[in-house]
Amino acid sequence: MIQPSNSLIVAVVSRTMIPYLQVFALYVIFHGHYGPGGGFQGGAMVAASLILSRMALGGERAEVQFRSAWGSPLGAIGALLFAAVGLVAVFFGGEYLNYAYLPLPLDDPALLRSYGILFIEIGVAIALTGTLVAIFDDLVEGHEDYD
Amino acid sequence: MIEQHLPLLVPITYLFSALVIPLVGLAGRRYAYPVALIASLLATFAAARGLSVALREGAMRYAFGGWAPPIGIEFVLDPLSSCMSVLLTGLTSLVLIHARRPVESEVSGKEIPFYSVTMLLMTGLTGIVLTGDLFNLFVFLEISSLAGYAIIAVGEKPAPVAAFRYLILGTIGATMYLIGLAFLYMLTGSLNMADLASIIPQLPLTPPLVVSFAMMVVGVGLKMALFPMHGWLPDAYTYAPSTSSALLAPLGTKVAAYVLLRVMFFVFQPSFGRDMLPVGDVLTYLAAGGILFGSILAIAQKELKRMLAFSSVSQIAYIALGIGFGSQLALTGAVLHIVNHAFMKAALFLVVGNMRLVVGHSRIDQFDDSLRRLMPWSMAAFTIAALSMVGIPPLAGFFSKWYLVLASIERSAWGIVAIILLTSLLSAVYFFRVLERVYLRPLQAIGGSGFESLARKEVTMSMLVPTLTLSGALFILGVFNTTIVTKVIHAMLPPAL
Amino acid sequence: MFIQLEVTLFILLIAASIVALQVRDLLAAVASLSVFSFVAASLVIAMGAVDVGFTEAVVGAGISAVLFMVALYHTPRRSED
Amino acid sequence: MLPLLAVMASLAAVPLILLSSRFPNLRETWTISAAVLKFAFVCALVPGALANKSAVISLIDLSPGVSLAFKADPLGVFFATIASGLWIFTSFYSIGYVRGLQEEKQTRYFASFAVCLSATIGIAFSANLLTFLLFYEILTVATYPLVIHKETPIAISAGRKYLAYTLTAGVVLIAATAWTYHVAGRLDFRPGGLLAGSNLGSGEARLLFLLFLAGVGVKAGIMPLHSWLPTAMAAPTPVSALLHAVAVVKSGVFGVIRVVGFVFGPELMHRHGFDSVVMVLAAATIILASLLALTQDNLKRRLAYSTVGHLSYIVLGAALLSPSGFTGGIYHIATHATMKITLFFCAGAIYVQHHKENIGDLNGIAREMPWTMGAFTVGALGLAGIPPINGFFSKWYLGIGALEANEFVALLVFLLSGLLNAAYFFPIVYRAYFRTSEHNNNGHGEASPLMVVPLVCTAILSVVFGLAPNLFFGFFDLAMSITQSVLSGGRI
Amino acid sequence: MIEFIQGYYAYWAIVILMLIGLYGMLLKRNLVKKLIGMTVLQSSVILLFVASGTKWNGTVPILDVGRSVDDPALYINPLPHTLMLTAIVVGVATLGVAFALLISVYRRYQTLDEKTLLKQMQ
Repeated sequence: MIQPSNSLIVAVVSRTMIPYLQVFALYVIFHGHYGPGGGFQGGAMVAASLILSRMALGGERAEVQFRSAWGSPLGAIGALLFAAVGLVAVFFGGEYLNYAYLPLPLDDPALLRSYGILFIEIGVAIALTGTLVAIFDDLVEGHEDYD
Repeated sequence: MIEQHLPLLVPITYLFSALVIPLVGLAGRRYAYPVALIASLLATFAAARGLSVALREGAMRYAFGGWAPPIGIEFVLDPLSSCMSVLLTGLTSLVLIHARRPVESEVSGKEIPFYSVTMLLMTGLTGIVLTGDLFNLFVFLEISSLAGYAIIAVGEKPAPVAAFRYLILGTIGATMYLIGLAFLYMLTGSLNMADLASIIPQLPLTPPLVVSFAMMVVGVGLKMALFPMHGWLPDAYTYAPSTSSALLAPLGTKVAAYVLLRVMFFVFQPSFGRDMLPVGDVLTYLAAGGILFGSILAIAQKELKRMLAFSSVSQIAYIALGIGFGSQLALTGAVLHIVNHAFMKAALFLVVGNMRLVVGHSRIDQFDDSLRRLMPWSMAAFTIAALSMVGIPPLAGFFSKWYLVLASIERSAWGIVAIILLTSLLSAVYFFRVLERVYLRPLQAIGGSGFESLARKEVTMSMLVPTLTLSGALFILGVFNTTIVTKVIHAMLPPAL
Repeated sequence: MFIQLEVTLFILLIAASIVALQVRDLLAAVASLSVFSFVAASLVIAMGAVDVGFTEAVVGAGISAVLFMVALYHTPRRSED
Repeated sequence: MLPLLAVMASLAAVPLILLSSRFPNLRETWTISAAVLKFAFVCALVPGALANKSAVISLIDLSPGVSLAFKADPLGVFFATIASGLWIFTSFYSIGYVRGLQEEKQTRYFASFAVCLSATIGIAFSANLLTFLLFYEILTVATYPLVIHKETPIAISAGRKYLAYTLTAGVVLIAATAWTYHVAGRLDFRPGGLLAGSNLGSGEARLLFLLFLAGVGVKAGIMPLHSWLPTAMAAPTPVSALLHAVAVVKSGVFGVIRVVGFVFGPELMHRHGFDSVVMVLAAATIILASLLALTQDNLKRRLAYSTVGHLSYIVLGAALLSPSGFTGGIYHIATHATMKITLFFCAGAIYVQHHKENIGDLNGIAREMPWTMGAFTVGALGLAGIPPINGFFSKWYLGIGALEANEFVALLVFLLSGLLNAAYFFPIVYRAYFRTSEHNNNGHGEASPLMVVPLVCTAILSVVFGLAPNLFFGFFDLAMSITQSVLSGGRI
Repeated sequence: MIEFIQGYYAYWAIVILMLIGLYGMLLKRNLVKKLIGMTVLQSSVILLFVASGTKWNGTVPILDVGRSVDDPALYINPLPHTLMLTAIVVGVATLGVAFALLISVYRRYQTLDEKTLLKQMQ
């Protein structure tokens, strides 16, 4: 487990930054289907904020927000969400990932596609956050049981 | 309703199981294996259905998300891809039936990620085979490669180093392919294989087109360990866990060979690599070198898995040889050899897995006739597969060589004929060296226990049945090769040869 | 876009990559690689691919750099070549 | 259907043999019944072959246009009858031999034996080159366990040598077959040559013929490709007897006849002068092998070199391409088989009972083993070409054939080698009957009846076929009709 | 000649970057340096794709109510961009796997020098 940083500046700056980072990341995720950004970038930013909190605040306090053990299951769940949304379209008569067939109470196929993508983006974001944090934790742990 | 989604079913089954395994793994480590096995069996079933449909009704297309092909991504289930997917899924099922005990003993504690990544590997491999889009193919290629690095790395002590070197070379290969793709996209504005096949013949032979073709061939050649770009293969296959090598050796490089076939004959027109550029000839020379090199080095190896790895280098070169010639006979031989060699190598690597479980090593110089006493059935399977590799009829290995020899004679390439036949003899040398030790070298008695006191310690049925099935299948593949060739392989060859 | 800007960026890019590969202190190399990623991201944006630039910035200068740092955390910082 | 049944009979016995490995009597029952059954199937084909009606059965395709096909043509029936008939004797003899020596791994022994016989019959009945090649390779592999049966270092190195020679020959034959397919577009054997009428250049034809000759010549023991044969005498004696006097080497000469008569055909042979090439090789082999046989002290090795020489009789006869020569060559397959198997049986019986392998130790052995040595004498006389025994008969025809073809050198070779045969066999007979052993023979006497009866039977057969060549199976008529079809097929 | 270089300067720079990347991957002995080379190579491919799709008077492919949506000449082709997003994902995944391997190599051999590693593997 990572020890908290000794530097006051690092601690204060990162503690201030992390919430803003995460809010902005959420904006990037939800804005993604009609502007630059999206699940991947947003997820990466969420992961970056979590990793920053691990590095600056130390493992113990970072675990409060995001447990190490959640990493890989979340990665799987996010990807599963992505794949499942695609499959739902199949069950409602469309091709795989054809969001126009999603069972949402909307009439316009274009809108349907738009909101369908939102689900996908959320899935991607969750998957990316989980996976990246898991990779980070894994790499860090890899050190510690060796030293 | 299912019929319509057939092209999708195989990769998606693997993908879902890859994602579900970590989740059910939370409930207990023991649930990972059944999920993987069931998924693989389902995928096999879907692939078999797909093959029958594709042979009956011709190519079947599936556009993702409802976007029409030149823009959207499509999956194509034509005879070639469906046959490959049957091969991939079928062999995976057999290897997975075999896998439970070896995985428990060799990668204990990491079963959940191992099975999950294996499923991801299969997602990638089946995706490569089924996709009709060159960029999508790149993505699947990388998915399968990444999964491959991971399941190699959990092996013996040097495994991570081998995997790392594989990663570096594999990434270079993939990047080469991507660069080639960039040029092709610049010239044509399309990435869809069928679309490209109609555009490329109208293009003038400009340097970018040549560069793109060459880059793609080189990149794929790296992935398929085509001599002299095979450097990563021996270490990777040697140090990987048995199950990983049993999956990667028969399937990984074969899929790369499939990509080569696709790119050279279905995306570019067959005459492109033959008449306009000497790529076919170069491929033939490289293959001839690889056939010899692999066999000669295989003779020098002291470790059975390493020997098999070098033999793979040589066998892959056979496939490249067929692709390089590019005639109907040669391609028949190449495709048949993809199938045959997959079965042979899978059988051989499974036997190595059995050996490692029972006697704990696979060093050739320590083999003695206690092996035939301890594990007679595994050794019988090994013998059959080895004879098939040597090319004894009616085993499968003979017939793919037969077509390749016919193709070389057709081209009056006598040197190649000589090399193919010489390599048969070389492979006889390295396989009989092993067989002789296993069957004839007296037990190096420890404590004077002697041969007769050895109790049979054959592996369990779950490991034995796949091993024997694979080696038994070599008879069937051999005897019924004409049926396979005329019914399946002829249907899958490019129409404009 | 201004051609001068692009040329400058390309020169910077090449310089950063060479520095990243040639410096023996790996931490400095990773820092240089971050610079490389940022410059590449700006170039990509300059060529009109906003999405790609954004992603490249997040991934190249963010995630990759973090991964490199973590890897260097306890592996030796000096490289022999 | 019959040809297939004949091939399958012994193959079907293999799993039964393997399953009943714990019960030797049951296991041997399977062997014997398979042998008898197989012989019955083959015999049932004889009338058809005599009437020149070939039973044909075509199974699945091995390669597009080339099927796994069996055809019981006269030549095939001829060879199959001999091989399967002698298998019965060998089976009984083997049982006596391996039990007499308390050999280990008897199950493997009998199983491999059965596979070998299947392959041999398969070779005999194969209707095309690819089927032939298939069984030829199976025979190679199935013989290997028999050669290394003793698992001594000598046996193992003999096995290596055997494999090195025969596998090389196999791949050469693959090349030749593939090339033939490329040239002719088909592979089925036909009297007069399947290549007849193809536009093969002279240089290409030469290379192709050389490939074929090397491919089949190894098993046929044509010098300089013979050297595996004496080495392979490390195998148990019944193996040497059946495989190295009947099945394996005869498959080789059978292959030579197929190549000469059914692939190339007389016309091509003449046109490109292949016949003289083969004749020179065969003649040299006959003389050299006989001379080498003189220098051997080990009885089995002497027999082996004698085999090498006699195989070349057949090859030479086929290469003469004259009516009597071809007939004599084919008939020599049968006569040499009965005589040589007798001799090998005798050598084995002596080894089992007295553990003597060298000729120098055989002084006075006839007093101990009168039946065995009697049979040995019959075989030796026959091989030297003394009249009432069948060896004379085939040699007579070979000689006439040489005259018909105006090859006086060949006639000379036959005569000279007859003398040499006498020179290397009669000292054995002389020692056995007229010298006394310096050690007092300790009264081991004859070997078990399981061994003596078969060897006496084969000796009697040798005499019977010498007196009445057409008895039972019409061997001579078969040989004649084969010759006729080949030679006339060439002219059409 | 000058014009040729000027017209294609982006491609020349990209080719140089590719060569630098390849040099790093193949000739550097330190495994971290190899990965740095890999990053450079991947970035250069991304630049190649993006550069191939760009045009001088086009604008970023984002829906803008003020401009006509129907005229594709106004927009830069977004397809290469989406492809490159995927390629970046693939690249970062490769990097992740590579670091996992790197750590495990170091844990087993205490060195990251390729030459030493190969020697120790024997």
